[in-house]
Amino acid sequence: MSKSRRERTQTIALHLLLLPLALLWLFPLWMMLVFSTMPDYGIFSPNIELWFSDQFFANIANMQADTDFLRALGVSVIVAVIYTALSVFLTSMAGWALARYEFVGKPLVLAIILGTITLPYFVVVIPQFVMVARDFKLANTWIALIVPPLFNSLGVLFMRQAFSMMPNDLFDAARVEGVKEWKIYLFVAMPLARPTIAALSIILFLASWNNYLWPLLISTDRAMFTAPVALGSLIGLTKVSWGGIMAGAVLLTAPMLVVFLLLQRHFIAGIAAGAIK
Amino acid sequence: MSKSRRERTQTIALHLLLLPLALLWLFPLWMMLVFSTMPDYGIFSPNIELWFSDQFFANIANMQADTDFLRALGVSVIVAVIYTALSVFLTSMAGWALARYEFVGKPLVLAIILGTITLPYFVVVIPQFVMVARDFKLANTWIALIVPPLFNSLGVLFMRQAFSMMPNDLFDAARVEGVKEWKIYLFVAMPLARPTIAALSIILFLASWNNYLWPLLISTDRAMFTAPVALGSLIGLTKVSWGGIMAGAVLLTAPMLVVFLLLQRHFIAGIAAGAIK
Amino acid sequence: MAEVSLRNVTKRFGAVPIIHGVSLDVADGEFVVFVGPSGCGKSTLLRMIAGLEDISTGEIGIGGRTVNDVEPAERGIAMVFQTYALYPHMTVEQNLSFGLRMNGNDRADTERRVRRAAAILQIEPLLARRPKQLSGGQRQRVAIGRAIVREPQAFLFDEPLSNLDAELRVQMRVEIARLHKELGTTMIYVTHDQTEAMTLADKIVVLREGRIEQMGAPLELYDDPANQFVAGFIGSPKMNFLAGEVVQNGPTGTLIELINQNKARLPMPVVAPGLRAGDRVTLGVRPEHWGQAGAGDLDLPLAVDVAEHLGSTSYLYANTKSGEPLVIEREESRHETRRDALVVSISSAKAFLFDAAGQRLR
Amino acid sequence: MAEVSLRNVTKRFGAVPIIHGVSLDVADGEFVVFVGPSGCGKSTLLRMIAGLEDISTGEIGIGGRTVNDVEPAERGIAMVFQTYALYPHMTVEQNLSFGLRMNGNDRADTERRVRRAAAILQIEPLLARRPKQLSGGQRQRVAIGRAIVREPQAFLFDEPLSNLDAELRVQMRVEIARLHKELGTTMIYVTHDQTEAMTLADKIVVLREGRIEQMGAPLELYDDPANQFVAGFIGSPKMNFLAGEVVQNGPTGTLIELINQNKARLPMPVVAPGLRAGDRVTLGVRPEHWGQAGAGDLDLPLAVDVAEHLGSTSYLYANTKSGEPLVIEREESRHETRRDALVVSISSAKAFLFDAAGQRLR
Repeated sequence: MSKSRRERTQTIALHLLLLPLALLWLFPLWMMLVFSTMPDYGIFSPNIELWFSDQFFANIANMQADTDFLRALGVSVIVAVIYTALSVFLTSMAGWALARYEFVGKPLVLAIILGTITLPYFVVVIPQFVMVARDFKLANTWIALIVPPLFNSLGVLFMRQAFSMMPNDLFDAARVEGVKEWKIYLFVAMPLARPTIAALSIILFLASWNNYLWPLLISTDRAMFTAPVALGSLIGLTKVSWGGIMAGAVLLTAPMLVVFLLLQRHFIAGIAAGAIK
Repeated sequence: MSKSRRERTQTIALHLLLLPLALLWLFPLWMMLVFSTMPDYGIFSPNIELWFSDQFFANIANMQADTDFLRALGVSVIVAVIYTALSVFLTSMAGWALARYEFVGKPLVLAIILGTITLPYFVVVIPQFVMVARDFKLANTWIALIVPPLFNSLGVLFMRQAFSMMPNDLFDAARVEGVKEWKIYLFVAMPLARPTIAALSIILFLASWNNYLWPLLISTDRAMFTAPVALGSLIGLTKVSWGGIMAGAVLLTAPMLVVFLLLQRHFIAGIAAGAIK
Repeated sequence: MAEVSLRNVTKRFGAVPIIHGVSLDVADGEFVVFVGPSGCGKSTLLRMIAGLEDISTGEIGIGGRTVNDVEPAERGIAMVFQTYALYPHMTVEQNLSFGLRMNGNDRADTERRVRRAAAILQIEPLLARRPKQLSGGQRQRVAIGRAIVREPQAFLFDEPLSNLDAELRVQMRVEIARLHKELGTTMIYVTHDQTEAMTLADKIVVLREGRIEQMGAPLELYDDPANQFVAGFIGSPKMNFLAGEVVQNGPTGTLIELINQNKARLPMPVVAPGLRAGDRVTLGVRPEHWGQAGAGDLDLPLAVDVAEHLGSTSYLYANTKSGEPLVIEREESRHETRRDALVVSISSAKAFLFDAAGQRLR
Repeated sequence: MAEVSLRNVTKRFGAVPIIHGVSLDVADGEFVVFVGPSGCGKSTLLRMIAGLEDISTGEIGIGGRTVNDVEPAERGIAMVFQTYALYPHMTVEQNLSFGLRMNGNDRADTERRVRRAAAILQIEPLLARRPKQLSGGQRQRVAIGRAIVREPQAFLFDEPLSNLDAELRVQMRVEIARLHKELGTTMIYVTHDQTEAMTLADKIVVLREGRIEQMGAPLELYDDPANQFVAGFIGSPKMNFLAGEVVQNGPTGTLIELINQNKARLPMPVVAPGLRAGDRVTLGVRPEHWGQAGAGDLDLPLAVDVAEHLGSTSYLYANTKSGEPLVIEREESRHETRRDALVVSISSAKAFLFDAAGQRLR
């Protein structure tokens, strides 16, 4: 058929254009996997090694010895779970308030929330550190790890969008039936926002899981290291164990990747559902 | 009216709940502004200073003397502009291909693109650095600053979503009229995606503007420092100029913030338009 | 069950008045339809009765009690929304029982009411399904069921059929009529579709721009419209209007001359002391009231433009010699085609006359 | 201008056949309407003619040339989409000229064609507007204009009126009829609305599940349907069907007995040698063909359930004694109300008979 012939030509042309870019961009990931199986010096070998070696488990073992990586993974899980649950709760409440009610100063509140999106994190983190560590004396606590990053502007905007795209008739119908406002939020709005909440939870969990700068600053006690911080601490040692770091990175990333790929349908649906309708 | 009375009660309750959180979260921003006007030691003063001092311009002058901050701002602008233009072009092409064509391996391509969202940047950055700096010998070049971060998974997904939500009839109508495929992309699809492109451009520009880790690694030559790297370099000096850093951070952030708040309508519309419809 | 009364009800959005002092009474058990073009305020009025919109001035009473400050849930009404407004994440059964459960209603009573509503609407087989598994007509039925479950004193319907296709609309219309006869509850129904108004209402309220143009039984409005707006709005195809001029006005009738129709004159049995020779008037003739040539009081030569033969009925779209388009309805007439010449007659007994302001002259 | 021909055209999605060998001819200048319920394949068929869908087997010809492998743009057709498919970011003028500009058409010629289309459709005042500033009817007109600009050999319309409200639909329907008379171009029009088919078509093609059920002029299908499906699909309100049984079959006629109607018997002037006593048949009576009591060949006592009085016409929804629902159309009849008893008659000359498989018995 002429139609499919034409489309095939187009597709081939696009592939030829995009393939080199995709390679340029996937290559580092491949190298990460390769490095994680090499002895420490491998990364600096004068030849570029493109295939796996056999030191993966050795690297893991070294790393566990150098830094209590399993414990750090545990801390990461606890922080990420609590952070995600609390943050979804708070951002959805704020989003509900911004979507449903008119109040004095609402445009200002919206502007501030939006404005903070532009701030680079490394600019905010220093005064935040000063406040939490010095003024509140909360360094090396769970609260310090979890609470300061809680308020997520994009999350609030996301939830607001999801709520304001829900047909108002639904809420009017509930009002006519005498359902209280907080029950409307809890039993009508929240269940309907489920796809958005799912996508937001994934994003928030990943953000917490991958967060490096804040836990690095606030946790100086080895017992409160998260996994990325534990990995990073290896760089500070006299002999930097690159193989161990790469192996740890694989360990850190692999479960997320698997879970995420399993959930990808929900994630795409949620992004779509969240941002409109 | 009973209606507004009831809603007012609800609103007040919500405010009481959310206000402390908002304060906790806005406080660091306030402190950043305060610190930027203080002499260097101010940040470590035993009293918590809550109001502005008068050293802002002195801090700026010191910083310009320590590091060529204006030049670094120039580098940042050039990198961000070129990066944004190229990235919008590439992500929109990839998004178009993924939205419009069926080809072998499409689910795999989608899965890889999605999967990379889960990767923490600090995990990718090391092999990327090794590849660019050692294998390609591109350290301290414009290409190294701009090209490696080009491919943006979320951007591709965003553009794909925007394109696939456009009614197919539009493209069919153009086909019946004999319009070539690349003209359909350029003259029908792209203009319709304008809100999404606007939002994506803002996000990409900010990402480039605020990027710290990659330029820090790849630019060791002072002449190729971006503004965040120039600011960061102050920390390495024997005497850390916190006032200067904070003043520089304000300088870095303020124009973005103003522009962003002016464009916020487009941004919200674009996020909505991009993610669905 | 209850009567509903509105006394000088007005509504402003900011400074813009939307409803200009509406007063009307809905008797206990009556089926009243608010009808009008979009933007006439009919939905706003309904939402004011429901308590979903504040009223600016005036008084709304339900069952003899003033409800201006009463929460929607306490007004004893139930509402059916245009979009159905079913909770998508609940089954039909949960949709029906949601309001009762949330208000701590007795479980057995809730169960009983849900069963009853499902039986009335014959949706028992659907109880376990979710809204998206239902067709448009089934969704509409569930939405009505949710209203029945409340056992309200009055039902409010906000354009409940406008999201359904033509065929289903006819079917659901008949079902709603049946339901009203069965339950005997007061119903207030909003629509922009004059056919729904004609077929469902005990009393039609025609609204335009926040004002009542006319109230009355359907055939009353059809046979005896108070003004040109109502005459044109009620009836399908629309009434035809021809511009005319008063030639002579006497105590027993008025002689008018049609403008641009070759000085065609028609005596109308209208006594309007205010009219003077030369005053502009409008003559109205319903599509089905054009007679055969010579059968009426005035013959009008036409040229057929488009002829639609639907089987039992034909619609002829024709132009007068001066180009005005007219619609003619004919039963069992299948011969006219385009460009055919056609002569129709106007019978003054079946024609309507309106003054320059659009008021009916009787 | 051109004739369009389909020869044994089939279409499969994977292994699922959607179109089962359709053959038909559209004469030069003819207005053909594809009509059928949703899912009958009518839109797919149109898109196959347009070249937007591949055909699995068979041959499509336009203007005498086989176009199976020809790009849509080269087929000499123009298409009007259900969603209008106007480019939202262009003005009306840019929408009209887009295709010509993109193909490097001469600028003066493009200008001329756009002016001509705008003049035909009376949309000159809208040329500078964007689609979202237009009403539904205006958008539809621009979409048609974009097709006219191509000066095609055939127009393809895909449910062009289904996004318009009832009143506008009637208006645009008349305009499309007028346009066809004016341009004289071949038109193929897809709709699910039998009224549109009846009023617009020179020839109706009734489709069901990818097969042609019947083809013919509108009143031909109305007066002489080939089977029960076409009989039920064409005509509004729908034809009434009553279950019956053959009592006696002779060389001059057939005597049938209605089931559950108190052994009511009706002689039908149908000669069907294959029928035997005891065979199931279905009797069809159009709503307007019920006679007054005693006027026909068989009287049927009914109870009125809902009566709709629309002014010139009334629809009575009634039940037989055994509960079957029937619709009766009456002119100028305003007296029947709910629960009234009513006796109607069936005249065997105006009734239809179908066998157990739904095929017409003549």
